[in-house]
Amino acid sequence: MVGAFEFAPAIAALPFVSFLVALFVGRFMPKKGALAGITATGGSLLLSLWVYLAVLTSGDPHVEIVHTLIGVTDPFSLELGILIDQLSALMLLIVSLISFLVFVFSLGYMNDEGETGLPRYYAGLSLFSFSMLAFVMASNLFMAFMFFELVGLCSYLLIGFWFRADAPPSAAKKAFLVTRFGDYFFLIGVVGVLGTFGTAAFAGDGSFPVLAEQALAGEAAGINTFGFDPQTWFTILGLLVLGGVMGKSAQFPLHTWLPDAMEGPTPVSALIHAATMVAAGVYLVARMYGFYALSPTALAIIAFVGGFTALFAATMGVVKREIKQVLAYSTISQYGYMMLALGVGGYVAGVFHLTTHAMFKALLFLGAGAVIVAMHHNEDMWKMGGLKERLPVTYYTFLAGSLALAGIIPFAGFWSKDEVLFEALLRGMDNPIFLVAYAMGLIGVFFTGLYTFRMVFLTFHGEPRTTIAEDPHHFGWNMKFPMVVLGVLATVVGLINMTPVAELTGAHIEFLHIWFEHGGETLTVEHYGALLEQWAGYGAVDASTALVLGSGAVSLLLALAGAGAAHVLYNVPDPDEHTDKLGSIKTVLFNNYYQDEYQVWLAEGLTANVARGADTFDQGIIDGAVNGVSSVSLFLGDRARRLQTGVVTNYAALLTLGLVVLLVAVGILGGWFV
Amino acid sequence: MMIELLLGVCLVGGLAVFLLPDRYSARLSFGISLLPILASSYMYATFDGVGNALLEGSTLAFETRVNWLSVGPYELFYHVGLDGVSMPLIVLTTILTTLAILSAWTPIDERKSQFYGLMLLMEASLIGVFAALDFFVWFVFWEAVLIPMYFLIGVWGGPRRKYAAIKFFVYTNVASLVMFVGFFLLVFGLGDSVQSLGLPAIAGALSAPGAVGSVGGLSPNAVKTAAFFLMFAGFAVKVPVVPVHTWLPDAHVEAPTPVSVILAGVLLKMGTYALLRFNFTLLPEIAQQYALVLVAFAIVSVIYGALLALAQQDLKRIVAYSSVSSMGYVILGLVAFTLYGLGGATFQMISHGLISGLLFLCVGVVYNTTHTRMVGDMSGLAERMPITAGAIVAGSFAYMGLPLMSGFVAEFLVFSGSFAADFAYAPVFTAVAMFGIVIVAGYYLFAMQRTLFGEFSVSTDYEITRAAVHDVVPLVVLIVLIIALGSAPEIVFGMIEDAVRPMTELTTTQQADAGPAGMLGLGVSLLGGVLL
Amino acid sequence: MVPSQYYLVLSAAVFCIGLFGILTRRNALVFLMSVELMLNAANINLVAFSVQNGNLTGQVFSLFTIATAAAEVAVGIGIILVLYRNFNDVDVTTATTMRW
Amino acid sequence: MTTRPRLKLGSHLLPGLAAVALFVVMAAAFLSAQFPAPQGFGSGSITASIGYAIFDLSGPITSEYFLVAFEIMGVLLVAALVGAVMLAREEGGLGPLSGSGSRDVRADGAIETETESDH
Repeated sequence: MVGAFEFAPAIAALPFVSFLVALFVGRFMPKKGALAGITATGGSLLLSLWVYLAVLTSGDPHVEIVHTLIGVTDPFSLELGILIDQLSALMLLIVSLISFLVFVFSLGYMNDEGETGLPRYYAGLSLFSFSMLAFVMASNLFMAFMFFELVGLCSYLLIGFWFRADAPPSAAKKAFLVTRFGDYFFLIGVVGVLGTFGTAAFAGDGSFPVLAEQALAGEAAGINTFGFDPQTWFTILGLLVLGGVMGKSAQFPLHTWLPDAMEGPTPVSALIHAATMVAAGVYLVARMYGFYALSPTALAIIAFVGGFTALFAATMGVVKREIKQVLAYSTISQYGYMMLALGVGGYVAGVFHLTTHAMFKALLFLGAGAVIVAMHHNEDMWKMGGLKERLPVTYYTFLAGSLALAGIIPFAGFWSKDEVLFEALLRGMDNPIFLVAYAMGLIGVFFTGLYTFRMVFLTFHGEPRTTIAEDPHHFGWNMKFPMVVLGVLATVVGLINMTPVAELTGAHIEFLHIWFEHGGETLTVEHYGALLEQWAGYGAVDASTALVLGSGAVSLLLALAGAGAAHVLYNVPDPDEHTDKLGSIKTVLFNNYYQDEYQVWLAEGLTANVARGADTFDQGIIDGAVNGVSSVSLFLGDRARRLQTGVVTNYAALLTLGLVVLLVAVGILGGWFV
Repeated sequence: MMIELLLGVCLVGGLAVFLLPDRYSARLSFGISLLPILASSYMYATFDGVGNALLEGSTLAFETRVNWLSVGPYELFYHVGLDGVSMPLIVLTTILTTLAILSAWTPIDERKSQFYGLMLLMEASLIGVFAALDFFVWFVFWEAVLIPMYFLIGVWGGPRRKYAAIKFFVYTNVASLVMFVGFFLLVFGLGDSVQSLGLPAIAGALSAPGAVGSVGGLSPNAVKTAAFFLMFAGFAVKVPVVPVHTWLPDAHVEAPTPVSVILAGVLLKMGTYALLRFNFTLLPEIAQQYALVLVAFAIVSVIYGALLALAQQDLKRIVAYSSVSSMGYVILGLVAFTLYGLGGATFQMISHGLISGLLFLCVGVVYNTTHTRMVGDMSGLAERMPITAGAIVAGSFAYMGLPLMSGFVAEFLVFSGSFAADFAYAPVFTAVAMFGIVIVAGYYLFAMQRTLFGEFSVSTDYEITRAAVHDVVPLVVLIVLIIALGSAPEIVFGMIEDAVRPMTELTTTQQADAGPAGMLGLGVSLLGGVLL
Repeated sequence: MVPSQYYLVLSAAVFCIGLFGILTRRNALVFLMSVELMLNAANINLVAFSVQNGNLTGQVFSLFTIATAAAEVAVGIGIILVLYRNFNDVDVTTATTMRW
Repeated sequence: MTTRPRLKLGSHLLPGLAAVALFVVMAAAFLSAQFPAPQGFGSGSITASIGYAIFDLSGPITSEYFLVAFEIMGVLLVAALVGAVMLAREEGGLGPLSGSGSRDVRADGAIETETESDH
């Protein structure tokens, strides 16, 4: 199946073409560029499927250099290439599927609502898909960084799509700036990796994870660790790259941009949260997992930050009023779980959760978008209620997504979250840090159940609380179709990796595990396991069946408890704002633990003041010195010109005096007067 | 003969435009300025130079060397020729001049023929600076640039044009003097071993060990150090390096848009080009010895310049100060003395020329329509001026180093180069300098948010119309070039690499091993210092 | 023969007398006369060194100097006339229009 | 106070001291200098030789020739004569020499310098 790989670059190229088409001729097209985007992403989806099948049959990774940016070989060259292996093939499928559905949904959300500037919207969306697909296919860290940044640009353009209002441009700026701050560390990391290894390739014998491993084993020569112990240096590099990951994947403390990013159109939010920008961070960790596996410190930090973020964001999600805000915090929280999984060595669990999350979160956002359209762009859940009867398709698909998000068996989220927590528990049995991370993740499950069903009940159950909710706006197939597709997927996608069932029955139905056991030698999950065991001290832990089941049962119970609490509190005809009873805690939660405040202070208060101080210094002291030199010379010149009286006699006298002085001086020096 | 042709077309064309009446000058000068583009593109396509112009083993493209006259013991040659560093700069000059002339059609409405004549004259001088290889010829062109620039700022500038023009002229002229003294200190130090002021000859003489003797009681090493720093000080003004940068914002703000484009796009590159040619090619060992001092200048320029840009309200001042910041990267790359450092610095010269040119043109278009440049005086321009707003967004992101645009490649190369440089704590210093990219993002994002987005309003009473075609064409051309260079940097980097690689062999590699603990401590304290 | 020093001292004396006139007087005509004295001091030097070195050029030159002095006086008087016409005076201190 | 003629050694004589000082210095220098004995011209009429030299003829004493200088001198004298006449002519029409014109120039210059010293 060589054919599939030959077309692999087209997976990314098709959306790029549609970007150009939408940008330049979109305004002359019937759907303002939507059709080009749908065609392109549909094509990408088909090609991704083909490539996926090709990987399935051949099993070997496909590496190819597509374009050389800098062809110098010494010290290193900069290339754009593609790497198709199990991980990227899976991710391509997810990204192109979600992109395609988002394009279709946009027909309803944007075109039917009569928005202006649609060519710009579709161009941005196409560029977004292009950047993410290229990022997923990236064969080296340098290329990954490039498209990571482009993803950031697209998010800026799309979050700020409604630029005439004040909030969206501000949110777009914040998103770009905060992720840029993370990318600063990522860039140092990329430069450092290239400087250290002379290559940034992800796969192959000369790739940097392999070289790093050899360096640790003392086998590789010519690796410049800048005077550090290799292990320390690799940890530093890993953490630097992690800076970018934390920015894009909205991990604490760089998560603040994400809730604000809800100012963008809802389909964009779906794309950002499910498949593109936020996913990029976690995907990057998975992509260079062979490198992180070498550094226990970096892994511990990843796990701890992930666990903390999972809990931290979940608590904030409980008190939000807007439906999209709740989903935003749930995204932060869910990516925390993925980080937790990757940090504790659960590579498959992390990717599994990434996959399931992509489905149900895209679904939830599209559902929320449908609700928002129905509510005439009112997002406040307290203004909704009772939409269940009026929007049945939306309700049932949204419910499927919510069950998946909350982690209720047998929906997708249960399987993946259970596996994440199980891996964390396994690791936590040797190391208290991971145990704390696990505990935080576990408590997060309760809050997830609570906020998810609070959202469902407030939106769909009870009595309509406003007149708009009594008679919502209706929408067409183009919004229902993507929701139905994703609803089905969110229900069943968890079946690809039912580890507890496999454990119980002994049947080999852990398809995702099997999938990742194939492929390039240094990219398989076994290889990662070996690395973890050798370098990070993650020994194999004997997991009894009871533990597997117990872990699953605990998380399911907690999720049900959360959902139950929501049921008791909010599934009534006329719910109260129970969170008001929390008093000052609610204020803290509602204000996101004042994270925004200090970051805005850092960005605006502090930096702007420093900048103003620098400006005053520059104008006053540095330029003042320059102008001082100028005024001193002007002053001296002004004084000196007064010698020039215009009276010839004075000139002559000065001349004479000058001559006398000169003669005396020369005479004394030359010994004339002896 | 191609270089003479270029110079001749610009000079004769400039003179003709100068003398002809105003009503022909705009179109005529545009037409004339297309000829150098054609010529330089042809030269670019047929470029056959090898190696660095000043160093042994190089073959120059389009070389002319004629004995001109002798002064004292020195033979002066008319010697011009191109290598991989100067060729792209000449192409940049020709392209930017044409675009600047095109962008002058709207704002310049008096003394047109003089304006366009001076623009062409300046183009000739700039080409001469980049092509000359004999100090004397080079110096004549170097100084000749100031004259048209002085008049262009002083006659067609804004309200404080006299102040700005005089400041510019005096500042850069004093700097030339300092540099001149430094250069001749070096030449006198060489004594009898050079008989000409040709730069290759001097470089050849300097490469011999112990070539420099003592001058006026200074030891040979002191002569070299003094010469290096005098020249550095002289060129630093042109670059400009903090703390001798203050002429730049004033000159930029007062200069008319087309002149700002040339000023930022090409004139600043004279400084870095001269640093590369003189300081870093002639005296590499001094550059290495004092690398930390130079890096400190670079970092201060990057961070301090960016902070200053953050505090500005005038769009032109923002771009002007961010030029200070960007040129700091060039210094950083030069000091690194690695292939990517030097090559990246040269690439950054080209890239910054295009990007800052683009942004100045954008600000000019905004100013032509709204008659204000203050951030607080306008908002929501994207609604009425979509193409210009798009160009501003593109330019700003290019400045922030967005991938697939030339700024990213340039900055990435500079960072990779200096990260692996030989001087102590190179990674830490690089990381600190890289923080500039965050601040750059900050001020451009703030400026864009306030001017382009939000509700449309402009505090002046002019009617806002779409920009004319001849205002938009230069923007599009520059964006295309920026993206082309960003996605296929090989089209110039191959040439640059060939010319700077010999320079990396000038240095004696001495890996200054810094203790990891010290490195971390320094990094944390530096970053902390920068952040606070 | 008379030693050259004496000629030089004579010439210095004549020159300084002329200079003294220029420095202390304000009448433009007196100026002109003083300038003549100074020129002639130079002539004395030329002739003295001509004899000292046995070279005729100095003497020829002094002739030329005298001729030039004549030209200078002609122009000088013209200038004084203009001066008088413009300022109604031949006092050099009144004509200060050309200062800075 | 008796009335008697007073020597007007006012301050206007003060600059004259410079001339006196110059004389003192020069005299001191000349008198301390040593010259060899003057060579003189030996035989032959000096005056005649000068006449020959001026017209590029060889006279009793050899010398350089000065015909060109002589001719130029003639031109100079004519020019000076014409110039003197021009200057001395009543209402010569030479605008720039009129008083008011020069004052304008001065006034402009003063304004120019004022603005420059503003910064």
